[in-house]
Amino acid sequence: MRGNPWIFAGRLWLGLAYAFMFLPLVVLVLFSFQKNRFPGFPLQGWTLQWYDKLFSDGTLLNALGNTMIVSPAAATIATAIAFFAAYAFNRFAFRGKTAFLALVTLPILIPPLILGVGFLGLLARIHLSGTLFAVFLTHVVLITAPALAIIQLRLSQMPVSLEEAAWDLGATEWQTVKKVVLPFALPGIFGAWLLAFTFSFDEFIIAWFVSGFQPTLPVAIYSVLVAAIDPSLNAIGTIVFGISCLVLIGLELVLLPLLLGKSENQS
Amino acid sequence: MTNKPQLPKATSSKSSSISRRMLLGSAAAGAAATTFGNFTILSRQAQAAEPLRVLCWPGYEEKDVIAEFEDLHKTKVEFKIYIGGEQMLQFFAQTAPGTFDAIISDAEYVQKLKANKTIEAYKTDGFAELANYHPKFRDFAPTKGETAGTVYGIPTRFSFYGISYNTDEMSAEQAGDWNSLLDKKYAGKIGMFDWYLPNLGNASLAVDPGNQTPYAITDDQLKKVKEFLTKLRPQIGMFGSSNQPIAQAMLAGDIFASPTGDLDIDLKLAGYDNFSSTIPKQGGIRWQEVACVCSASKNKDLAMEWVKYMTSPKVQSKLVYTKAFKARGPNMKIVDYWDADQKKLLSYVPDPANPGKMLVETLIDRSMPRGLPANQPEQAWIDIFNEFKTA
Amino acid sequence: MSSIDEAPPSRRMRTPNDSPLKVWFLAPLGLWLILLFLLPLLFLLWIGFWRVENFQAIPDFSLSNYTDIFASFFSKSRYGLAMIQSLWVAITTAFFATILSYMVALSIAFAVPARWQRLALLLAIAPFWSSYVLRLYAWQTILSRNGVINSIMRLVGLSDYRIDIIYTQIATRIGLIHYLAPILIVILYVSILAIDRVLIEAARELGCTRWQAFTRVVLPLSRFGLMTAGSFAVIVSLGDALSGNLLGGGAGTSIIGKLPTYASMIMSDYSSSTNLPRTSALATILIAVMVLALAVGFVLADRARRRIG
Amino acid sequence: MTAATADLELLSITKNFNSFVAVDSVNLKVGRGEFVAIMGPSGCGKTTLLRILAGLETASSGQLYISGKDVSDVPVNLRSTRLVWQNYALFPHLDVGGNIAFGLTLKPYDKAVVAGKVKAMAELVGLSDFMGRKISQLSGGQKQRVALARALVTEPEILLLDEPLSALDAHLRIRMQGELRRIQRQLGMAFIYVTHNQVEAFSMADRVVVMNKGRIEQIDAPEEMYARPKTEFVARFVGTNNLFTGRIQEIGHDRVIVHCAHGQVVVMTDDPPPVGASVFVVVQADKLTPAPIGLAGENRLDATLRGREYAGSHNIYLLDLVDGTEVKMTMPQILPVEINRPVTAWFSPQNAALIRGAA
Repeated sequence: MRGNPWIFAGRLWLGLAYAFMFLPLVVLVLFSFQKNRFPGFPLQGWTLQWYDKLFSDGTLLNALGNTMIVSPAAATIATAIAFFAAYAFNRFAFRGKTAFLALVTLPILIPPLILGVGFLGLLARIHLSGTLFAVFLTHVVLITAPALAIIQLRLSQMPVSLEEAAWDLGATEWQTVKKVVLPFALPGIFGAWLLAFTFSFDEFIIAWFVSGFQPTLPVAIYSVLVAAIDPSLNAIGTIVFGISCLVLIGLELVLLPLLLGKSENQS
Repeated sequence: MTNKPQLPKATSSKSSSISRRMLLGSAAAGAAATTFGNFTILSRQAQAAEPLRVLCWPGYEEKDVIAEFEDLHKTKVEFKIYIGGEQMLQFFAQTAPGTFDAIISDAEYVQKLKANKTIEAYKTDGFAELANYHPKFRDFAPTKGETAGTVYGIPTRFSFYGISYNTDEMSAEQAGDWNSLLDKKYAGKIGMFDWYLPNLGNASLAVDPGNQTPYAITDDQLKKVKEFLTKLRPQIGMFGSSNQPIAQAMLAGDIFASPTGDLDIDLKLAGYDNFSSTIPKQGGIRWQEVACVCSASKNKDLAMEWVKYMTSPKVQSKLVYTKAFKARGPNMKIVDYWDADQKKLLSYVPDPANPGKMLVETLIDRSMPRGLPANQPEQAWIDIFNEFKTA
Repeated sequence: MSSIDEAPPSRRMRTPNDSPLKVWFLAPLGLWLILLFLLPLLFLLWIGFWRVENFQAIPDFSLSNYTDIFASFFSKSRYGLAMIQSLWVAITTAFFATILSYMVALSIAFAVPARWQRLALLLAIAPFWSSYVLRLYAWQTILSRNGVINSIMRLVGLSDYRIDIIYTQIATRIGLIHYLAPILIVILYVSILAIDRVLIEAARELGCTRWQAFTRVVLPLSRFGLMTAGSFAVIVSLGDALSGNLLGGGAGTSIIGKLPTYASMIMSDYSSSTNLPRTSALATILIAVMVLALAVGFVLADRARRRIG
Repeated sequence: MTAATADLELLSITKNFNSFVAVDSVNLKVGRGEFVAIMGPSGCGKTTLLRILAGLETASSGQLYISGKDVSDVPVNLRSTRLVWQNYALFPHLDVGGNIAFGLTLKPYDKAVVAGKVKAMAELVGLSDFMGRKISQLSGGQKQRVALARALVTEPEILLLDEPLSALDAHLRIRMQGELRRIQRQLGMAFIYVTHNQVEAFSMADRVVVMNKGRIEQIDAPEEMYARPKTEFVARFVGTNNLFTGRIQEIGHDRVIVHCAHGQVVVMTDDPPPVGASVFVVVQADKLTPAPIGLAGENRLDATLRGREYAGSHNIYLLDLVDGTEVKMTMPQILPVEINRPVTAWFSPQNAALIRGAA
């Protein structure tokens, strides 16, 4: 294999691709530590002032607090819904299954701006718009599809006989779900939760429309972003990316083995 | 629905003294602890002390601006930020009546709010600070109430859609004339704010200098506006959906000028001195925000107090200098709260060309308030803008 | 060994387990989707038939929004031109994004030692977890006239050369590709991973060159993944307005001309006028085009899958 | 066997999957403590039948009795049968002890009772030293024991085994065969054992059931099945049999003469079909020998040697008869004949069996 030009070309391409993927992030992080008020060259020296500014003003931190309420809650409910649905999709055959699955995927395909207006209109009619609860409700819709996909992937790796064995040994259906299916799906559930959490954590257009007096973090970022030119945004971007990196470590440990089918489950 | 406003408040007030790490930790822990609290108490009625709720453009919610009011009235003011009049109308239309107590609206949107009966007129007597307002902001042209002495909204903040330009690429003299934008030199080097209203207003003035009512024009005049825009099209390098991308483009040298107003303020503040702004001699459009009181508010007295608060020169001096926006205040006494640099930056300094007047007064005189198309349907103007964009 | 017909897909079996769970477990998802997705969506579609009077949307059943839009589709408002621009940008973006991501996926699968592949994939998808808007701002900084790339070129003495792509649809595509790549890489990598390595070895054994092994085995077998990734990319690109606004400068230049994309038109129309019904009708047209694109993608993907057998 | 002593009784059990008939009116009685092996090729319905017994499938029609009670509609988790899977189906998130105890923990048993039962069962199957092990750390044979223990500890009335040894290597398989038999005897429990491996079935079972296309072809003790297959299918499926098609030509005192394509064959039988009936003559390969020199009489097979396979303890010779019929002959010795040379084989009339043909 050594010296094979294709391998060399592949690695070269991969290097270029990484450079492309990380270039904006490098710029983001770089200018969060630069004195320049506008990201641009030449560089004007290092500073922590934007971080200081970020943390001296409670607004973004409050927003982070709101996000830390909405996103875990939405991720938890979405994962729970997704688990039950994934179980049913995996086990039962029924008419309209494909249509149902397509329906689940649709929310991620509809442009969020359009969806945001629709959500606002409907939630208003049930007097729910403008609350964190509204953000929670709509985020669950958006993040259930990825969660479902991950859990389905995990459940598809479960031998059918595992459940049958539990029934055969006298377990009721519910006992089987609790004692066999759930433990088996746990890595998938964990991965799905992380993915759902990060989606909700990042989402802003829908949240912009339906959130009220308690903006989530991306909404707060956006309201500063559109109006002003403030490198604190780079600072918060860096922090958000840092948090995401932690999540990614979680992914590395849980989600990827699952996606790549290298799980340790029995044959 | 903040049932526990104490938590974020406590966090933010202490924030300067405690470490970042601690802060993050406590915010996260607090958030976790209040998760259920926040979700179970959903209805507004369940809360004891009603805070004041305001729907506004960014800036009004900043602590410097509102803290004094909150302390004075021992209350909490909650803000829902919108960007663009349409969002404001949607947010208003799509929430239960009584959700908002007060609104900061663009002056011309007062018509739309009136049509929806969402705001009500109030008396101007008792607003002592109005005496210090620039005369142009005392006539309340777009916001006048039906009976004498009443208004639907009092101006709080304004600024201009003049030309911001790079002084290395454009002279002050050129920036003083709309027609310079048609110079071949600037082909592809003009940035434009992606909204038909200010741009068609400016074009209306460009073809009909000094028109006091640039939005009430005949179909023939509108045709000329369209022709002017057609000529302008090859000059446009980009459309910006907000100030930020336009300022960034100016700084990066992607564009040399933009009829977006006073981007130079932020650029100068950032240490880039090769930017300036002016209003061309033909005239330019001015935007202004006004404070309105909602008809369904259960907290009207406090809302009135807030409107009064917003007319104070001290508050306006901070409002026009927020992180979100740099703008100007209608209360001319705001200069008392500024140092020389700030005065210069916001052009509250004597105008050499107009003895006895401040530069900002000259600009106010030369500018016309943004309005809605008076003689044609909105869509006709939007179509012209869309046609211009897609030309 | 029991054959297929002897051990039928046991999901079809009638056991005590058949029943109630199916309904109970699908109910939360179904209810949630109906109440909080279909209802708002239908509501939005319905608003498209309302009319506006004195700045207020009045419930009605009028086709006037649609007739208005289509009457001026290529003349006054020129939504048609914007739609053509959108389709052109979306299809080319999807094409390049898919090809480039496919090359990355291939490189990870074949040029990286097995135990480093996970890390390689992780690195490739990491940027997905940072804010899209902030990334676009960073790209603006990078691509600008005095931006990162041009500054660096000046530094190394290449000041005669300058990239001037900001506010063109090329910049729009860069922003979109950066957004799409992580997702596409995962889809394509998984589909490459599903190819049995033995097939490739067999092809090599039979005298194929590496290139032939790729074109005759790997490529045909990843066709389904490519179609899925491609149609996903088309739809996301059609619906996105942010990259076109921030990097494309609102009405970026492309071969077709200096035209905004349709999504960008909707966004600016929405914020320009007090006419939600019209916005809703415009959005409905976009959704219809997307559904059409999805259907085409589905047919192509299905054909690809059938060819794989 | 009478119904009273039967542990299990199947009355015309039928299972359709849409238009496909997987199990076709099967009747079967299994006695207390009996070891029954169900055998058949892939797709014969044996696993479906087993799943019907377990309750994992519901029969389309027919009745199923366990200890005299109709359990046709009893759901799987309430049946007193336990199934042992081919792939073991052990719970990967539980250790060995947890797997064995699983069935018991579903019921409100006292913990000490559960622990005691699990311990005793682990001893019975020889797993006492592995109780804390993870499933992924076990060998195939150990997994098999866990699966067995997990089923047995719940004290079922009948144990159902679905090709339980097929994933094991040959050596282990034989050891486990013996052990299964020992455990079955010790517990006196009925085992129903599905396999496609004939050696396994014949060496372990009290009775063997051969199934084909959803129907039972023959139920018999292994020796009977071997020596006297009752249908063409069984004859072909069991052992290395040679089959000759023919018609009864003549009926003698204790023998008949069958006219086959390659010539006449004499078969000893007590129960001859009428003259002219279509029959199969079955001769096991190891009952064929090279014809003694000078043998003039019956059951001579003139053939050509086509090939030889060396199978360790014996040699398999492939012969073609004059009419093209292929015949197998096994014997320990080497046949001193070259390939494609003529050879003559012979079998004794006592070593041939008759099966009635189609019509």
